[in-house]
Parts: sequence; structure tokens; C-alpha cells
Amino acid sequence: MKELIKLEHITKNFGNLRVLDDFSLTVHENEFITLLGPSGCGKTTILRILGGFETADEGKIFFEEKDITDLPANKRNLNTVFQKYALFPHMNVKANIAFGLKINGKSQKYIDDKVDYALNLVNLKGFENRSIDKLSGGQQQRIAMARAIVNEPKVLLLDEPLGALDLKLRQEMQYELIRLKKELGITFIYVTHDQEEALTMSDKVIVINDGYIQQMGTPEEIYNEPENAFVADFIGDSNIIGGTMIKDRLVKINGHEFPCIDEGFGNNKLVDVVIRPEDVIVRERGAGKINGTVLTRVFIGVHYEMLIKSEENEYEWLVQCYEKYDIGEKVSLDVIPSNIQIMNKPTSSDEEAIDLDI
Amino acid sequence: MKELIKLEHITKNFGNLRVLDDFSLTVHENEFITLLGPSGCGKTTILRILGGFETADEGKIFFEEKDITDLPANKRNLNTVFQKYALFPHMNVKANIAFGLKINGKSQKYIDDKVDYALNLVNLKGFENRSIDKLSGGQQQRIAMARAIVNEPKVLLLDEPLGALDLKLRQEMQYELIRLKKELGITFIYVTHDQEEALTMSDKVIVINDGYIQQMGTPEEIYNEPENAFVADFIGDSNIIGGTMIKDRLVKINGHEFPCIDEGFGNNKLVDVVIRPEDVIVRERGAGKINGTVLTRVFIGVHYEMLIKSEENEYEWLVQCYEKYDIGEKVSLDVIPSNIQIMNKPTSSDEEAIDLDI
Amino acid sequence: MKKSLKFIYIGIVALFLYLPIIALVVLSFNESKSMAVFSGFSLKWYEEMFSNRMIMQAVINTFTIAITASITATIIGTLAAVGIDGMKSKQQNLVLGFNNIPLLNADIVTGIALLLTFLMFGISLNWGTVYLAHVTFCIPYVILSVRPRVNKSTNTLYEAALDLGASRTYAFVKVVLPELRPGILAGFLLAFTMSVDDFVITHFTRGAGINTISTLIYSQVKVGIRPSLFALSTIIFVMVLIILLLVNFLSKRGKEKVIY
Amino acid sequence: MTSKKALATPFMIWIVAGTIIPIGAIAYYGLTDRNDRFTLENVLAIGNSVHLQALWLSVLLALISTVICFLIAYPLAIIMKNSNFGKRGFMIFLFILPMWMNFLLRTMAWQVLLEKNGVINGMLEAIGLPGQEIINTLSAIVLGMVYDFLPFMILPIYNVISKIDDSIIEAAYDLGASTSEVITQIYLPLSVPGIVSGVNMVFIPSLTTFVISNMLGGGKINLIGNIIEQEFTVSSNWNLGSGLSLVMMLFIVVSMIFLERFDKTGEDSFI
Amino acid sequence: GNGGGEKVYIYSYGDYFDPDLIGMFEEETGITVVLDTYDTCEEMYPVIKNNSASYDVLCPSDYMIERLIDEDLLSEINFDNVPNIKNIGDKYMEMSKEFDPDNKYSVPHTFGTAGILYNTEMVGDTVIDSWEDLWNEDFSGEIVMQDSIRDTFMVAEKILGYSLNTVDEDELKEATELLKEQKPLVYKYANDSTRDILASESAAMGVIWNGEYLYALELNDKLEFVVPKEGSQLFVDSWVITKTSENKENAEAWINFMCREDIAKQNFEYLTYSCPNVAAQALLDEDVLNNEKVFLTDETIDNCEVLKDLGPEGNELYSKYWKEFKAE
Ligand SMILES: Nc1ncnc2c1ncn2[C@@H]1O[C@H](COP(=O)(O)OP(=O)(O)OP(=O)(O)O)[C@@H](O)[C@H]1O
Ligand SMILES: Nc1ncnc2c1ncn2[C@@H]1O[C@H](COP(=O)(O)OP(=O)(O)OP(=O)(O)O)[C@@H](O)[C@H]1O
Ligand SMILES: [Mg+2]
Ligand SMILES: [Mg+2]
Repeated sequence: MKELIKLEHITKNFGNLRVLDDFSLTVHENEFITLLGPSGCGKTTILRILGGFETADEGKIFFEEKDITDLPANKRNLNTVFQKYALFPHMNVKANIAFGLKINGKSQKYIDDKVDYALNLVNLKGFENRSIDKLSGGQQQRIAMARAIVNEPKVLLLDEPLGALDLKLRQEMQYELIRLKKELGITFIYVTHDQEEALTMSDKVIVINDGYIQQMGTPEEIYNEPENAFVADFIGDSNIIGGTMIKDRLVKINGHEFPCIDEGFGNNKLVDVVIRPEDVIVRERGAGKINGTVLTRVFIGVHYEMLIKSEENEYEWLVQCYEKYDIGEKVSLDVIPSNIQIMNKPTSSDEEAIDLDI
Repeated sequence: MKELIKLEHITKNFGNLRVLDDFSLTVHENEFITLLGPSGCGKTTILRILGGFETADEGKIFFEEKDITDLPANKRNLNTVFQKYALFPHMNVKANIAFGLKINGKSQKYIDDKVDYALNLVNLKGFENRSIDKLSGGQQQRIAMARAIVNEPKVLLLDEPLGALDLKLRQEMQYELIRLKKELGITFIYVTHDQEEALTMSDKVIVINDGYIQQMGTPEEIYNEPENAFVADFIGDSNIIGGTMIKDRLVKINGHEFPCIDEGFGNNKLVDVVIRPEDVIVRERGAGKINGTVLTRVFIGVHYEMLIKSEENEYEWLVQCYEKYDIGEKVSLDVIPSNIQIMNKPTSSDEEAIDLDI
Repeated sequence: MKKSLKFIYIGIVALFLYLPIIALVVLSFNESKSMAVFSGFSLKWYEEMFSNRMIMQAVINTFTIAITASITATIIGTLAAVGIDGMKSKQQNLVLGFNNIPLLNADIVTGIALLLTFLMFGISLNWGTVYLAHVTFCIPYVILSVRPRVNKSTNTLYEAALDLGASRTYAFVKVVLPELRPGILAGFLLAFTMSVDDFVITHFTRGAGINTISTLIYSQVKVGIRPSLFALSTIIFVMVLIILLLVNFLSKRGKEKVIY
Repeated sequence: MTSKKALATPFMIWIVAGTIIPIGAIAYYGLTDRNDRFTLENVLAIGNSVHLQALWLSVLLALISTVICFLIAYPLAIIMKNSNFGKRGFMIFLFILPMWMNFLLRTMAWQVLLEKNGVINGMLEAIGLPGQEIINTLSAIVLGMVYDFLPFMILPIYNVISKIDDSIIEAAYDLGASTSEVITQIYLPLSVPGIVSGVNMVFIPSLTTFVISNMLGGGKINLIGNIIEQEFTVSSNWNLGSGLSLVMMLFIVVSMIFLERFDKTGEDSFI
Repeated sequence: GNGGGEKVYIYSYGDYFDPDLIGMFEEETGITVVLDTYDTCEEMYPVIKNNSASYDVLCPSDYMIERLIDEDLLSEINFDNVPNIKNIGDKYMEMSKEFDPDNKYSVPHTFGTAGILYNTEMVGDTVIDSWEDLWNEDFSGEIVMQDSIRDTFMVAEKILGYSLNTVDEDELKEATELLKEQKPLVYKYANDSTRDILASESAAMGVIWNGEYLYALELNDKLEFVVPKEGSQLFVDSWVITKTSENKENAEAWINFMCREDIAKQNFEYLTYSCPNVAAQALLDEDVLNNEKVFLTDETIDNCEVLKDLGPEGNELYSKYWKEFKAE
């Protein structure tokens, strides 16, 4: 895939606050890239620098190998879908969508066709003359998409476009976005702090914290092989336990030895071990390695989620399974080797963040 | 369990709009009851009538067998936690919590102790003198709880108390609420439109639509045995397929016969069949009854979610499983009898709603 | 627009607004009584100002009227802002329409209308008539400032207080009022400013010997204003400047924004 | 809640006593003659050429000053919106503060500044420019109107503009609009409520002023305000004065209709 | 001190007596003075007529006093309480009879006439001695006129040779036309501020009261004053007491006080308007007393006319033409 956008060594300060520190990123054509990170980590700032609404203190931005660092927003061939849609409240649906085309002096015929096409695409045919305040959140969302799409940008920047919608609608719109992305064949750079959303939608997820890239990869890589405790914790409820790497492919957790598949950590090294709740196998007492007692149990739709307190060292395991165990029941826990994820313990907080330069 | 609250034949109109129609409900002591329904179905209205902020056009409300229909809000022994917290912005945390106690003329000593106790309970010790706007959403939420709790109400009404929080925080607060409920031993009447939340937290879920009770039961009952298509659809992504009940314990779906466990629908009756996505078993081609092709696949954290198109009748099955199948792969689907849920087809839209009177 | 261009623009507008004020301040230190010639620096007009009873009386009248009228207007206006919120929307529109009348009406028409009313009811013009007139034109400003703050959230807070056992009055005083405070404060200040600055309505409704600073000045416009009035205005202006700066400074420390 | 409505009772009483009855009083005087007989003469007197001329001149001057105020205030409001937050409060302060110098004095100060041998001409001559004869002309009156009422244009417009979400402006740029397109297609239509109330706050007082024309017009120019005032003070014909005032109220009705159209809530507009 | 809350409400032209006198009066009598001022008698009239505000003492001009008497708005002065009336010259009491035939209602405060104040340097060689000089196009934009109905019409009427008190519509029309003709030449229609405009040399000549002359001279010594040869208006401003006065004795005390010779002298020195108080005149410098621009010669006085009240129709007529002239 061709390189489309390149951010090189971007640094951005707000007053004394360094929001981005030597941040670099390459986006390829036709990717669906998601920037994922907790609130305040600098996601919006990256998008705003890309969109031309904020200037970086240092660093360069390239678009198709041209330096666009100093190009104003209205000259960039990318469009943004804003978090709160930012639809023009004084125009109707059609005028909103046609705005960019009018500015570019397209013919009325072209505009009409394009608006029709876009409305069709977002499943809102017949909404041309609605006024904006008569639309539901999800509809506004789609109009914002349509407004951006008609300009045929090479790249669409989306800043938490679903943040304001409720769960059901959010799920629907996620499918909608994936469909659109496929039909249009353009690059999406998507910002969210919702890990589920990031995993569901993207080709590539970039986990950011404190202006640093923590990990970058496909959703499966990020979920199954988090590179550090931050990612592991942020990407889902995880059991993160201190352990000792006895030797390659053998780790000791809670005093019990578990075979695993990781190598190269050295012998008898302290490590962090990540085990997903759904990967913990609950067995009858004696049938597994770690003995524990069920503390709490809730039904969360598909399965039960339980806290099981290890009898050896009080660690409370978060466990998901389809079977129902009663509170107070004594059970045993086990994990298969491939579900054990080993990570180096960070030696300093600085090292915790991995600054990737791709 | 003792009966605590009884709503009898409540009817409420706003102008021409009938929001509640002959609505009746009994709440027992120490229950965690959740009112679940789509936006605008009248959930808030029920709570407001209970709280004394709205008067019913018809019907009566009993509290411990006393008629409180005409009692003003400030005389009712129940407290509300409002959707957006409604903390008093000009008072600090302590003054907010102490508000109700002051009004009741409690001694300073009592107030101090009680505030301490409540802050402890919501894990916000040491926050006494913080001003409200210096609290995060989750913290505000907890203070709102604390403020209600100190008055030792018999019943706590909660109107989407977690609606404004983000996913992660929402999950944390759900645990917090369950814990509080247990420690306090009081009745919770909880309103939400988030089905997951309802299932996670409640002893009893009441699904409402258009001011009617659609179904009432434990989370498992609601999830596993929805009584009509509305409930089935609302409670989770479901495959709802038209089928024919050949005879007791045998249903025909997509032209294939499946054994099931439901009885009493008669022979050769048209029914609706509900099958949860996670209950559909994906097998290699030939190993299951229904042949299909994988249309889409997304990774949603724990598992993959796929749309699989039946080759016989184009129905698109929503399927969740842990194994990864490629798009375009040809597979077969199967379901075990206990996971097939049979429902009567509604004959009129009126009948769709079951008006329960308990 | 370039940044420097913006500053130049703001600078020119500010100069336009402040030029007359600078001229007045300078003239207040003029030795001569005539505005035409600056004949040397002197503080004599400041002395005269303090010793001139008419001026002092006008100052007292101006501020007693402004304070009492704007307090009255603030009370009535605040209650009204909340009350209007409880009305049906048709009724609301009607009441707000009437509220707009004194705002939009020409001062001269308002003044004359009030004058005629007082005379029709045989009320002899005096301090009280000026006060009533000022309350009348101050109320709309208060309502305009307070009303935007009376919204759903105040309503919820009010209900939350009731829910916690507060009586209606207690909830209003302890919860609703503090919530409206910034609007009330802004409304009060606005009403106060308008009252102090008013000339036309006072002109028509004042009674014998009831001069405010404005009417005193007007009575001298044709005769030639004595520079002691410049001195007076300079002092008031500087005092207001200091007070506003202090309020802003203090409130910034308290993190509460008072714009004005 | 019905009890809530009751809170407005004092205000309703005040509306009746302070607004409705006075309007009634003006109508009574305006529609009767000296001997309390009903007549339309005083209202129809607006058709008298002297009055018409004054009205026409008043409308013209008020229009001109309203337009000038708008042209000054609008860019200013945009600049104020875009300046960073700390400075914003300061700027509102900057434009409100002058209102604390008595407006009669400020207006009069222009007399001093504009006098033929006044400060401004002195400065112009010092830099070699010809002196301007502004005082006692229509220009001086317009200048006075612009000066006195400019803050009333700035504040409502600023108020509305400052509430326009930044992201809407950015969205327009994002879609390729230039600065002038953003102003004409986004700012202007969105600030209509502020403009309408600003125009009202400037046009009506300009239309009816008698003080400014008295002080800066050199007694040569009679606006409709001067005529009404003189009917009350000099000519003692209160009936005629009231009749003409009734005519002026027509303008107010018109502006109320405008306000109603563009600013339904009445919230966004003033201050 | 305001012993026992005794008060007197005075309503007079602005800046028409020395403000220090108020303090002295209060000191001596314990009566508190409440002062209010007006610009023109026309402004005062409706207030008194409608009794919308209650004043005790007024200081209007001749014709207005006549009108007030006609409309029964004044009360007779009890001269037992005003012994200092003796200080007022007979000549002036005689003049007063023009509008107060029995001398029952008024006590003269000042008198004087209107003339042209001009800047000797700016007018150059032109001799200024006629009202017509105010129509001289050479001084376009440098002429200041009075801004008061009767005083402004007076100038035109004098040029046309009509009476100041004419109510002949044709004559008034003619005067109006004349004034309209002059309008483009006029820098400003002003009242007492004419003095400042001339002092600052923003204008070359203006109509002004002779009482302003001395003070103007202090500000600018190039100024000169003349009473035009066509004759002028003679005015007498007198103290009167309103019908509705609630403090009549205090009002009389005030009038009596103002008639005391030392007070009248002090006031003259402040105001420089000619005072009819002969006892005070006796205390003045010879130069001042002999300055015929301040204390008019009998000849000048004879050439002048006193304003009379014109009755409602007359007033309405003037008002109508005044508006018409202003509207131009
Ligand atoms: N204009 C600004 N001035 C000062 N600080 C700013 C500004 N914009 C952003 N910041 C700060 O920079 C940091 C990063 O902000 P940014 O908006 O990029 O975060 P984010 O990752 O988008 O967070 P969220 O998920 O809450 O939107 C935050 O700490 C924020 O407070
Ligand atoms: N004060 C009111 N006046 C008129 N209609 C109202 C009023 N309050 C509620 N309604 C209407 O009554 C219906 C039910 O409202 P309610 O607030 O109870 O819904 P809800 O179930 O709480 O919805 P949500 O999940 O959106 O909070 C809605 O259609 C709403 O528009
Ligand atoms: Mg953001
Ligand atoms: Mg609700």
C-alpha cells in the first residue's frame, strides 16, 4: 500500500503542557486507522494538527510526499467529521451537504447529483429539506459524514464521531461506518477512547498514552498480545499478575507453574502476566491448579462474570464463563499455555512508553 | 418479602399523549428492580410520579400500604438520584450530602458522622471540602448517591444514574452500585435504557414499551426466555426468524427441523423463533443443518462476530464465536434444543404488549 | 486577519470610545471655567465639587435612586424570571413581549408616558416618582439577564431539594437563588448602570429639587457646564474602574467569572 | 407547578402599572385635544410637512448611524470571539466601561473636541491637515449617535457570536471555505438574532434622541425627538406631543415584530 | 443647619446667582434651600402650570410673569416680609409695571438687554452696529444666534421694524423667512454658551445678553459688545412666588435676602448682569457703574421694548413658525 500521510517528529505544547512529544506516524492508502487512548492523551490534538486547525511546534506533515505543514485548513485534501457533528444549524440538510461543493464552485447539476448520492449512501434519502434540529443524533451523525464525503477527500478524519450516541445506536453506526469505508475506498483516521469500538472497526489500532504511541497493530494483536501493562489494562478487563519466568516457556504464577509459549525473557526474571477473564477456565475443586472461592457473580447477558479469590494469595481473579457457580462455591482455575501473555515489567515509567517510529 | 410500593392503575397524559396507560406495579422490600425500555417509553415519568414531581391523572400509589398519592415530594420517604446528578453547584461536597440532614434538623455531630459514613461508603473519604465542579463524572455520581443515602430512605429511585459516564467508568460504577445496594439493604428502583446494565445489576427487570409492561422477571428469564419479539430484540442482538411449530418440541426453521424444549403452541402453528448469536454453533460445511456463507467478520474483543448468509433463504444469521472463519468461507450452522426460544406471533399490535397486573 | 491588524482595529475603536473621556478628565483639571481654553493645572474644581451642595445632593440622589431601584427591580425581575418559566409558552410570549416594551420604547416616550400617568393619578413628582420610573425600565434588564439561567437544570435542582425534604421556600432560597446568582448579579449591575446613566426618563419624572447627576448636567448644558461636574464624573469613573478591576481580580482568584 | 407562576405576580402588576397604564395615558392625551375631546388631529399631525421632514431626517440619520455601528461592531465582535479567553473578559470590560462616564458629558465632550478651534482640529492642523467643520452639522449628530450607542450594538452581537461553536467555524474551513466565505455564509446568518437586537438597540434610541441633536447639532437641526420634547417643554402642547409619541410607538411595534421573528427565546440577544 | 426642617424650593435660570449665597442664607435664617434650574421660561412654564413639582420661588422673565399672573399661578407677595424692597430703584419698579401692573407679584432681580458680542480682530474693519450684520455673508459659519423662541424672533423683527410682541401672522412669516435665510450662515444656535464660543474664537459674533459682556472680556480681551441701532429687547427677571407655595414666608425671606444691598452687590460681581438694586449700585466701582454696556443709558432703554405675553394663540403661532424655521 502506498504511503499517504506522514507525521514526522511532531511536538506540541499547550503552555507548559507537552501534549505530543516527538510523535511520528505513517498512514497508508485505504487504511482504517484508529487512534485509541484515554481522555486527554492527545488524540484530538493529532487530528487537529492533521486538519490544519492547530500548528505543531516542531515536526513536519507530508501528504502524498508533499510538505503540507503550513497549508491552511481550507486547502487540505482531507475532511473532518467533528465530535459533535458541527453541522451548520441555519442550513437544511441539503445545504449542509452541498456547502463544500458550492464553495468549490461546482455546477448545480453536479451538486444535486452528489447530494443525492451521498444521502443514498448514508440511508437518508428524502431528508434533503429537513432542518438540522429536527434530526436525531444518529441522523446528524450521518449527515456530517455525507457532508464530508461529497468532497471526495483522500482522507476522512473522524473525532469520536459516535461518542454522543447511545449504545444501540452506536453499534448500528459502527456497522454503517465500516460499510461506508468499504464502499468509498478512502482512508479513515478514527479517534476514540472506546476500546471495543476501536477493536471492532479498525484495520490498525494505535494505542496512545501521554502523547506517546504505546502499541500499534491489528485489533487481534493489540487484544491478544498487549506489549505492556497499560495496553493490556486499557484494552479490556484483564488479570495482570506479577509472576516469575522460570525459564523459556515456563512461568510461575501464584506459586504454581504454568507452561506458556513465550521465550527470551531470561531465567528467573520477574515479569507481568496478562490473562483475559474469558481465558480463565473454571473447574471443580481439584481439577485445576489455583484454588479459589467465588466472591461475586453477575449475569451480563451472554455469560456470567465472577470474581474468584485465590486462596493462596488473596488475588481476585476476574473470570467470565457460561456456567453458573454459586457465591461461596470452592473452585479451581486453569489456563491453557497460548492464553498466557508475558510482558516485561517496566523498570521506569519512561520505558513504559514505547515510542514507535515506523 | 414484604410489599413496599404499589402502583395501581396509573394513567398519565401529557396533552394528547398518553404516556402511561393503566400501569400497575408492585415492588417488594429490598429488591433491586430495573425499569428497562427504549427512550420515551415513560420510565422517567414513572419515577417522577413515584417521587412526587408529577401527579398521575388516574390511579393510586401506596407506600407500606398507606396511600401517598397526594403527598408532596418533600414528605415522601424515598429519595431520587437524578440523571445528571443535580448536585448543588454552589455547595461543597459535605454541604451537598448534609443538605437533607440539615433540613431535618439533625445535630451537627450526627451530620458529621453521617457524612463521614456516607463518604466512606462511596469511597470518597477526604473529599468533604471539594467543590462540585472539581469532581469527575464518576465522583459526582457517587456524591449524588451519598446525598440520597444519608437520609436513610426506604427506597432509592435512580434515573439512568450512569447514562452520562463513559464505558469504563460505567462498568466500575455498576459494581459500586451493586455493592452499595447490598450493604445498605434498601430497595432500589432503577431506570435505564441500556439492556446490558439492566441484566447486570437487577434482581428483577421490567421491560416497558409505550407505557405498557412487556415482560417482568429475573435477568436470566428476560434474556433467555423473552416473551415477545420486542423483548427479544431489545434485550440483545437476536436472530428472530419465522418458523413453524410442527408439534410439541419440534420446530421447522429455514426448512430444517430442530428439536426444541417448548410445548403447548399447537401443531403446525406459525411462531417466532429467537436464537441468540452466541448460541449458534458454527461447524465445518456438512457438520450442521443450515448451510451458509460468511459475509462479514469483526473482532469485538472477546470473540468474533459474523454475519452468515443462509444459502437456502438468504436470511443473515448473526453469530458470535471464538473461532475465526474467513469471509466467503462456507460453513454449516446448528443450535442445541435448549437454546431455541419459541414465541407466539403477535396477531395484532395491541396484543404485542402484555399488560401485566401483578 | 493578522494579529497586529486586529490590535490596531481594537485600538482605534477604543480610542474613539475613550477620547471624550480623556478630554473630560483633562478639562477637570483646567484652571479656567471655560471649556475652550486650557489655562493651567488646577484642583479647584474638585474643591468646588465637594463644597457644592447641589452636586453632592445630585450624587446622593443618583446613587440612592440607582441602588433602591435596581434592588427592587432585581427582586421583582428575578421572581418574574422564575415565574415566567412556569408559564405555558403562549403566556410566556405575551409576558415577554410586554417585558420588551420598556426596552424597545424610546426613552422619551417612556418618560412622557410615566409623567402623564403620574399626573393623571394626581401624584406630584418627587423622588418617589423617579424611583418608580427607574424600577420600570430596570426590570426588563434583570429579566433578560436572569432568564437564561432558569433552565432545566435549575428545575432539577429545585426538585432535588424537595426530594431531600426541603420546603418550597427553602429550596428556592437555598438552591435556586444561588444557582441564579451570576445572572442576578449581572442583571443588578446592568440595571444599576442604566439607572445611573439615565437622563431622559429622569428628566420627565423628577420633582422639585430632585436632581440626578444627569439632570444637573443637562440643566447646565446650555449655560455652560461648570468643570466641577467633570471633576465629579472623573472621580466616579475612576472609582468604578477600580471597583471593577478589584471585583475581576478577586473573582478570578475565586475562579468565578464576572464579566462586568 | 402552578405556584411557580405566582412568583411573577409582582411583575405582572408592574407591567400593568408601569407599562400598560402609561401607554394608555399617552394614548389618551394623544387622542384628545386641550378640552379633552376626542380627536385624531394630534396623530395625523405627523403628516404636517415640518413633522414629516423631521421624521424623515431622523429615520435617515438613525439608519446611517445604525449601519455605521454595525460595520464597526461586527468585525470587533468576531475579533473578540477569537481572542483568547483571558483577553475576552477584558474586552467586554473595555467596551462597557465608558458607559460609566455620564453620557451627557461624553456627548458634550465631543462639542469640545469638535469645536472649530477644538482639540481635534488643533491636532489635525498640527500635522498639517485641514481642519474639519463637523460640529453643528448632521455629521456631528451621526457621530454622537454612533458614539453613544455603539456598545449596544457590540454587546448583543458579541453575545451571539461568542456562542457559535468553534467547531462549526472549523468545519467550514475544513470544507474549503475562505475567511470571507466563512463570514458571509456562517457568521452572518448565525448571528442574525444578535444583529436584530443590536439594530434595535441602536436604531430606536437614535431615531428618538433629542439630547444628541441638541448638543451636537448647534440648535440647527430638529429631529422628531426634539419636536416631541419641545411640545412638552417649550410649546406646552402635550396633546400634540403625545400624538407624535404614539406615532413613534409604531416603530417600536415594528421592531418587536422583528425581534419576535428572529429571536424567539429572547435569551440570546441582549447582554 | 436646617432648623426644624424649614425649606424653600427655588426654581430659576441656571447659574443665575452666586451659589455661595445659598450657604449664607441658610446660615442666617436656618432655612434649607433646594435649588432647581431651567434653561428657558418655556421649560419652566408647564411644570408650574401642571404643578407637577411644587416650587416656592421662581425667577422668570417679564413676559412669562405676565402669563403666570394672567393664569393665576402666582401669589401676591407680602411686602411686610420684604422690607429690602426699598433698595430697588423706582425706575425699575416702574419698568415692572409693564407686566405686573400693580407691583404686587414680583421683585426685580436683574435687567438688561440683548446685543451683539463680537471679536474685534475677526470682524476686521467692518463696523458692527446693526442686527443686519448678523446676515453678513462674509462671516458665514462664524455667527452665533440665540436658541430661544422669543429672543431669536426678536432679532428678525427688529430688522423688519416690527414689534417684538407682534402676533400678526404675516409679520411673523416674514421674520421666519428672514431667519431661514440666515440659517446657513449660523455656526450655532446657543444660549449662554455663546460666550465660550466667542471666547475660544470659534465664531466672530453672536447674540448675547449684556450681562455676559464683562465676564466674556475676562476670557478674551478682543471681545466687544454693542446694542444694535434698531433697538433691542429689554428684559427684567424678577422673583415671584407660586400660588401653591407651601413655604411662602421662607420664600419672602429669600427675596428679602436677595434684595439686601451687600448681597445684591456680591451677586452682581459674580453674575455681572445689571442689578436694579440702587443701594447695591452705590457700592460699586465708578467704572463699572458708568460702563454703559452694563448699566444701560436711558437712551438705550428707551430704544428697547419689553417682551409681553402673547396669549395662547400667540404662543401657538410662534411655536408653529419656530418649528418651521428649525425644520429648514
Ligand atoms: N487549546 C488548548 N489549550 C490548552 N490545553 C489544551 C488545548 N487543547 C488541548 N489541551 C490539552 O491537551 C491535552 C490533550 O488534549 P486532547 O484534546 O488532544 O485530548 P484527547 O485525547 O482528544 O482527549 P478526549 O478523549 O477527552 O477528547 C489535554 O490535557 C488538554 O487539556
Ligand atoms: N413535561 C412533559 N410535557 C410533555 N411531554 C412530556 C413531558 N415529560 C415527558 N413527556 C413525554 O412523555 C414521554 C415519556 O417520557 P419519559 O421522560 O418518561 O421517557 P423515558 O422513558 O424516561 O425516556 P428517556 O430514556 O429518553 O429518558 C415522551 O414521549 C416525552 O416526550
Ligand atoms: Mg478529543
Ligand atoms: Mg428518562
